[in-house]
Amino acid sequence: MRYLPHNETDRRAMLSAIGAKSIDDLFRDVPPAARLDALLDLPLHKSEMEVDRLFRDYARQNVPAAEHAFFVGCGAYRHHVPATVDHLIQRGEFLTAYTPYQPEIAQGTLQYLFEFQTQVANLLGCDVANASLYDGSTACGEAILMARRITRGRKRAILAGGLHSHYGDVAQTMTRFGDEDVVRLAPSPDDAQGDMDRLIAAIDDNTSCVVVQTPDMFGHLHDLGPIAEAAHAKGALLVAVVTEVVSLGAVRSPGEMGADIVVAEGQSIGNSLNFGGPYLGLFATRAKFVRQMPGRLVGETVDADGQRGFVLTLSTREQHIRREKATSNICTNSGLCSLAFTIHMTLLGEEGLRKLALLNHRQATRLKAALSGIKGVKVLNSQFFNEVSVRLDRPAAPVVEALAGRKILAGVPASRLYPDRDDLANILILATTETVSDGDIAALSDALADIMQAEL
Amino acid sequence: MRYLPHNETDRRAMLSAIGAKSIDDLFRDVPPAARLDALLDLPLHKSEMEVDRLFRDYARQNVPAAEHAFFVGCGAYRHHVPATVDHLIQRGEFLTAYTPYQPEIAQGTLQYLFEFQTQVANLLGCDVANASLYDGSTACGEAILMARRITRGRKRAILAGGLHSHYGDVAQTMTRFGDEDVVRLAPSPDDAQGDMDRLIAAIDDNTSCVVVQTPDMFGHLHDLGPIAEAAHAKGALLVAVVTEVVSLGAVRSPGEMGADIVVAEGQSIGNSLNFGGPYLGLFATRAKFVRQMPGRLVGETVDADGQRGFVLTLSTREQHIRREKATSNICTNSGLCSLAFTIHMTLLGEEGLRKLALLNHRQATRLKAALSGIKGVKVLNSQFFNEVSVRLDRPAAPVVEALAGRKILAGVPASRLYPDRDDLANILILATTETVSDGDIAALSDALADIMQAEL
Amino acid sequence: LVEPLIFEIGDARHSGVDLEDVGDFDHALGGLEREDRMGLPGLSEPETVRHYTRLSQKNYGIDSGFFPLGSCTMKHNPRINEKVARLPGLADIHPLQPESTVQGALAVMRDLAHWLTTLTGMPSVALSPKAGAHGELCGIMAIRSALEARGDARKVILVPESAHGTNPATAAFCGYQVKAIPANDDGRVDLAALKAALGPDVAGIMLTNPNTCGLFERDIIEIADAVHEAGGFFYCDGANFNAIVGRVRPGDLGIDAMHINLHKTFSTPHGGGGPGSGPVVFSKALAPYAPIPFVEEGEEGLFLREHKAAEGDKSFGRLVAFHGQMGMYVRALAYMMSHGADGLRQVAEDAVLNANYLLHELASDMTPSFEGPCMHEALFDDRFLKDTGVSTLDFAKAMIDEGYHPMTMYFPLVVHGAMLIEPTETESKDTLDQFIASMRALAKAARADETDRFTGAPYFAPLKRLDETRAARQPILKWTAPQSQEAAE
Amino acid sequence: LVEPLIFEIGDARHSGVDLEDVGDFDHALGGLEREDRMGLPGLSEPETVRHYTRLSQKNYGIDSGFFPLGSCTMKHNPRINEKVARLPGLADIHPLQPESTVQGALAVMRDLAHWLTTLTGMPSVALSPKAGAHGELCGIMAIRSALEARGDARKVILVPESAHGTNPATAAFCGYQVKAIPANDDGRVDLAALKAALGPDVAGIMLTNPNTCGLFERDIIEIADAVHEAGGFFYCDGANFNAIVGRVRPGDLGIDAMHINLHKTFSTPHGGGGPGSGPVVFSKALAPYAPIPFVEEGEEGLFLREHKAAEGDKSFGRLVAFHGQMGMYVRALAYMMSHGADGLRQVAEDAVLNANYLLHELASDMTPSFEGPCMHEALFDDRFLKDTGVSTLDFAKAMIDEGYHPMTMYFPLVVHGAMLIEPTETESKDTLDQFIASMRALAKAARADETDRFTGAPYFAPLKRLDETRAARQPILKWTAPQSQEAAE
Repeated sequence: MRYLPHNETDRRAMLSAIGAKSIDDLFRDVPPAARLDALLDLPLHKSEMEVDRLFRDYARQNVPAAEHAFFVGCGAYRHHVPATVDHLIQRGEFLTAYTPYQPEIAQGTLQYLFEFQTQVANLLGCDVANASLYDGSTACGEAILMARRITRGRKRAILAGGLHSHYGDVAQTMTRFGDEDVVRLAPSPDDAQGDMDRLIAAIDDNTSCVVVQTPDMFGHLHDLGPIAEAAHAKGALLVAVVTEVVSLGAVRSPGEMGADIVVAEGQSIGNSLNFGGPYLGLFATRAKFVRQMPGRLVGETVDADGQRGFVLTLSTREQHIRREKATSNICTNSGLCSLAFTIHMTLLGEEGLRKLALLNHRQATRLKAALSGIKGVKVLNSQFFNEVSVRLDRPAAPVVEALAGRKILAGVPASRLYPDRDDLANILILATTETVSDGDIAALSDALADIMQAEL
Repeated sequence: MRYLPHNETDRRAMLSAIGAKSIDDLFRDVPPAARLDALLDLPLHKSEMEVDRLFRDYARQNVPAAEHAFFVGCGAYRHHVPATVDHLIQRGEFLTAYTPYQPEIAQGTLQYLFEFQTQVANLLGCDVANASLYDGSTACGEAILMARRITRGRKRAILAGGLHSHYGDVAQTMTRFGDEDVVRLAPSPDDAQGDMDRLIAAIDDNTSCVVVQTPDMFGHLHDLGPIAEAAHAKGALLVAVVTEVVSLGAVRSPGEMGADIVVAEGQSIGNSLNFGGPYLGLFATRAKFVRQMPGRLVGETVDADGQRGFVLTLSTREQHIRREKATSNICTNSGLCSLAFTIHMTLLGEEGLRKLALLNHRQATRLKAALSGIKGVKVLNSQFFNEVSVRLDRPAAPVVEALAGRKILAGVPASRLYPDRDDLANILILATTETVSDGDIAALSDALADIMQAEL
Repeated sequence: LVEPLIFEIGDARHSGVDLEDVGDFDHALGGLEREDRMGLPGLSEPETVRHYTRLSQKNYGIDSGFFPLGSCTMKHNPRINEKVARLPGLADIHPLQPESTVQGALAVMRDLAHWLTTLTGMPSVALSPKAGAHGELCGIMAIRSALEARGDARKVILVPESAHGTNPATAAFCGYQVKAIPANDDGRVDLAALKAALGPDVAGIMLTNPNTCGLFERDIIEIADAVHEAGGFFYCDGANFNAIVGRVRPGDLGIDAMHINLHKTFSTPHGGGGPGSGPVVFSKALAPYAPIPFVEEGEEGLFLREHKAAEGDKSFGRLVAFHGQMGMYVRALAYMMSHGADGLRQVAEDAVLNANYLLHELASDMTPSFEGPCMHEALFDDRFLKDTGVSTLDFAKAMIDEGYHPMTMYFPLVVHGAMLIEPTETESKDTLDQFIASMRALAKAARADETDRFTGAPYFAPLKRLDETRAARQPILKWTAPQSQEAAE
Repeated sequence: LVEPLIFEIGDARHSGVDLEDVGDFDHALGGLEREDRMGLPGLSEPETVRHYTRLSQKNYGIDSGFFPLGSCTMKHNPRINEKVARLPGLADIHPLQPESTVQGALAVMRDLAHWLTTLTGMPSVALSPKAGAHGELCGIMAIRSALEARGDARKVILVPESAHGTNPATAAFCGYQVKAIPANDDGRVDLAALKAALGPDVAGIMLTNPNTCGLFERDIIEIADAVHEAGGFFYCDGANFNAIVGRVRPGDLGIDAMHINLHKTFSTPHGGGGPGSGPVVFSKALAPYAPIPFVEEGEEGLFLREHKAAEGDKSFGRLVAFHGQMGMYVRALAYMMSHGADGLRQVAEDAVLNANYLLHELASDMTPSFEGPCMHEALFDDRFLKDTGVSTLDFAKAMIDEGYHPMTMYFPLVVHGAMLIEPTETESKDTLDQFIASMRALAKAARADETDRFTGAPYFAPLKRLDETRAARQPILKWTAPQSQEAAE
């Protein structure tokens, strides 16, 4: 066993030192009825070579994004991550470290988290950010619960129709056993402004927060200013959700537009698609709300010699200190994913991020132009970042399958997310990033035009 | 430019500090006729994403070994290298270090080289080993030159017929402009013992050394004892060559059998195939010859506080001290490849290496058995390690091409190495390692039988 | 050497990436263009590599040395797992690609589920929870859902005093009152007190087993029976599954739900605080309430059940966007396959052997809190430091100077000045022997009044003790430019 | 912390690999089974990772900090190059696979050759030399072959005093006598002395340009003309090509052969001493004598010319088994493509700018050996340390305590107590400014008689100065078991 340093000689010597006859002696507290004598019915140990082979077999049964023209987004985005990022996060001192509870020998982790918090706060346009949560969807749920704590007595969170459907589902689950009431407005991809109007109309005196995603699940960009105003006028908070953080290189930040809590999925920067996880929850808010935040926070301080250093702080919010009175039960965060984010963001810098965002946006405008001329295809977005929705003259799911056969992964049919809503069956959501070439766009539009020519 | 930290502001500030008007000022010593004003006719800089894509395109035009049943050896062998090895050698402190001329901050490199030298000396059965040379073929050439220095006045090196043809070619090149005379015996894959007999018969009083490879290029294992005895009786040295070091886990070491200098290609342990390079030259000899060795040596010493440490030593043999009187002109060695070797060897340990070697040997015996029954195929080896040669009833090269079409890379036709020797045209050399499964062997023998049934 | 912050060495005009020129085009951002200065400095690639390399050098990981952090299971992280997790066919796939294009990924999830259910002897597993605490949430939600389904509005969850903080926090998150159960003198749940606490208002119990004192709950089957008899459910915190994997199946102990920290038992890297992954296994009674999604086998291959069926579906819903921590599934499954049924059993045995070896060898110089045998970790308290002027904290910081990461301190809360030492199965006897010698020497030094060695420790670390009070009182949570500099810009 | 040797912590009975059981089978080893104890200790995987991680922590690399090692061009090593070099399609291919299965690999070689010949303005390149010194061998062999082909048995190679040691060693290796050419007061070849040395017995000259004093040989075209006129060839040591890439083509200077260190100019990692790669570009006169193999374009795609044609082939033969350093070709080509024609020119400009900036800023506190401008490196001598009791070596070791790798010392030999500083283009102005401040402070300290700070340096390194004399006098070149232990076994 390559990971187990003992051989039988070692084991015998240790048992003998302990004074145990056999290893079974040490398991004597286990009730006899629960002791397994035989091996479980699972394969025996394998060499590294065999394990490698087995996983290459799994991998071969998937179609990696790089092999196709690739337009799948909808909450997870394929960007080019510099090789430097993955190299650095694999350094053993980062990879195999624990949560930095011993700051004297964890300044590496603590300092990058402090850099991360600053980057996130600045990017989202907020005063403070935490050291990450699991992902965007759970961060959104935590934001709703936090808004509930801040607006004591108010019990209703209103979710805009353009919020990613998984985020809405998660919010419902996370509030299910509390006294929070979650109202989900219906999605209306053909009427982005109507979505906002209905949201504003729904705010009442019992509203703790409204939750708005921008760009939303269908790619529409929203001006959060009017919503913030409306919410604040009624004493409610605005929770803004961003699932594509690269957009913030080009688009005004939610904080600047008046959001009180901003949550985001940070996967786009530094992290791979990974079939959905691990991802990176970003969470930022106003300074005055900091003691109501969930999750870990790193703060600056000094050591015994007066040297600057960093520590985990304000942990009286957290479960390991406050137990049932904690702001959240969260313990583990997304440490390594936040390191990847921080390194990639450091490589980009402000100028690089702006340019990257514009490249993404440019490709989306080209995609829109390419799709607009196709019969039976109507692009729904007038303002967008790197993702657009189209309404087809037929159900989208079979079209996506047909395009997959032509080496094009054409995006997400809305029916994948809302299987029960017939009004969305013809909607297809397509994303473009800097990894999508003009050739990819041409391939898609040609193939789609071809398919759409067929009779319904 | 992602690798260049300056922007134009920085450059202007620095030029101004220097007192130069423009960068051209700093190039004023270049004769005007040789100054390039325009860019050369080459592509402009590319993003990392584009570079990544271009190299994936190159890679796609090759057939990696993992995708085929793979029997190609003949001086380079495909083994499974644990992922740990490649992880560790990529640590920046190893990867981006220079030659350890400053021992106070290079103990990492120096200590692993000391471990490497010990492993190599023990593996090859010698007193001392150096800190690596470029590869097996140049190590062989250096050994011949060293034997010449030791046996002053003797001018003839005799190379056995089973020596890898590239090694023979390199030996001829390296001695071409000295007064050394290299005699290459003809290859005789059908008559391994005859090769040795002719070698022994050729030794005379002017012979500085005989060079024998085991297992030889055709897979034959040789007992070096009688050759050592014959060489020593005439005052000549025995240079042993090993191109598959894994064999030494199962086969008696050349040192033990009486070789005076042992050189080997170390690629098999820790290093990938890499289309032929970088590889790793191993070089070991008797203690009394150490001052005639080429290449770097690490020795143990103490520091100013009396702590054990390691330094480059005996450098009066080397070019940077002795200039034209050095034992070799070599400077760079294969540092990182030797680290990979050392780590892999440490993971294996003696027990692991023995087992690995036997697995290799077992698969070769199975290959021999599988091939032996095929009409028109004659296996030539009676004693071998992990490689055998067969004589077909037709030229081997087209058979290899035909098998490649069936996803089988069946080995090396001897004509690839000896295009002018018609007597070798039908010889095919096949290797098996632990990466060759029984299924691969069956696939090969079935396909070969199928092809051999066709009329000539 | 002090490493500055990126904000102090970079600026907005530098970048470490090259991108194609964007050129002019008509924006479609609806006038929402970002115009503020973001305060995101860039560094060239060489500067970035050096900055984060140097930061890493201020960290201690498993790769750096022995990391005996009780309750955290800091074991070796194999690199083959990192390698296979990065295969493009596993890392470069999107969670919403057509299922026909991700059959291999779904097979990984199916096979991981098979290993986990077989190892635990439980019929079902929900893979999606993102970490241990998230798994607890998943388990307690399933319990509450099951109770609600039978119209049973119980209000209380019992939690032993020795529990992880996540346990009461989770129960409270799900709307339960938390009632603490005391420990007995053996360091285990006081069975009588437990039974007395049970009643029609008790939804269930959250118990860690082996518990946080490193002991196996001898009465666990009786506990399970009592809870079930009272109409409640038994949630087990599986953080310590490493101690029993392959030797005890939680399913045989009467457990209804248990999360498994893939980063503890199955060696996915801790990464300085995550990402984790916390699948939850369920008994037959709770399985119908488990969250979506699930991988199922259909006629055209594997597919994902991503939505609740319209009618009669008892699942409590979705815990997270997409399908959970695929990257961690791959690593954990690679680890399981590497060990196999035989190796995983050996894991538990060696982990327990190592802990008992430490417990035995250190018993004369330190004060074990309970009688052995322990399971995978050894608990000591601060009685051996009595009257020395050295606290548990001081003792732990002095370990840093010996080249070790400190053990877990002041947890569990049930003993005074707790020191919880978990060696894991991946440490060699040599390492343990050196550690034993160091700890004995430290204990002797404490008793010999070498107080400075402790109260000033660590001496050989990048920083000395940090002022945590100051950090909390005047929180500085992000970098801001010094005034003078800002004014100048 | 002292890290023991693997021989002290491992033993033959431990292993860090798992292999399939071999079982019984009939050996065919002809009775040559190995029976001795090999003395190869094994470690488990976790122990191995920790051992080599800790060893690495005793090393200093470019990633650790500034590495101003003159003549060595220690620049940033991009990780994308490491990544693409490990693509299975490039790393997991065999040099003797059928050419039809390695068209992409041959294309890499073809494209690398195109970049190298275009950048140097030379018609041909031999890729196979394994390192710079090997490239020198290749070049001088081609020269000797060309001379022999015309029946001209010249015996002498001229080499300037300032040359790398490999130059005279190479010439001697090829059977030439070496004749040294002195430098003039400008730090360049003394043209008059050179012309005087030329004659019918001179096979050629080996000249480094920019030279090892960091200066461009102003008279280089005149030198080339004189050598050619005397019937000799001009070999250029291309170690310093980094200074002129994209701004000067060696082909325009009259050079006949030049090696290019891919690990210097094109950033393949130094790796603690290799592997390198040293392709050699040739003029039209020498091209026919270049070694095999070559990549050529045929009707069925690319192929390798691996053997000399039967008749009339002037190639001097094969320098190495297989086709050279493919792994390095990939990295170097990735580096070239990343920079492009524009970026590579910028490389030279920034390298020269950085060196001149250092030369200028340090001129007042240290003593530059020659008038500027310099090219890519700045040469100082020890005049500024006169009467301080501090030697060049002491000064260099004190730099370690400041967090820097020392500069190159005592080379080139043409100035006293040389200190050769090469910043490379990948260092930022910030880094240079900090370095300048450190060097000034050190120079001041030396003049202020703070001698201890130097003669005892380094104070903050894993070890203090090592006894090199002892190492050479009683060489211990491998580990042997202590007597007592061996007897006990």
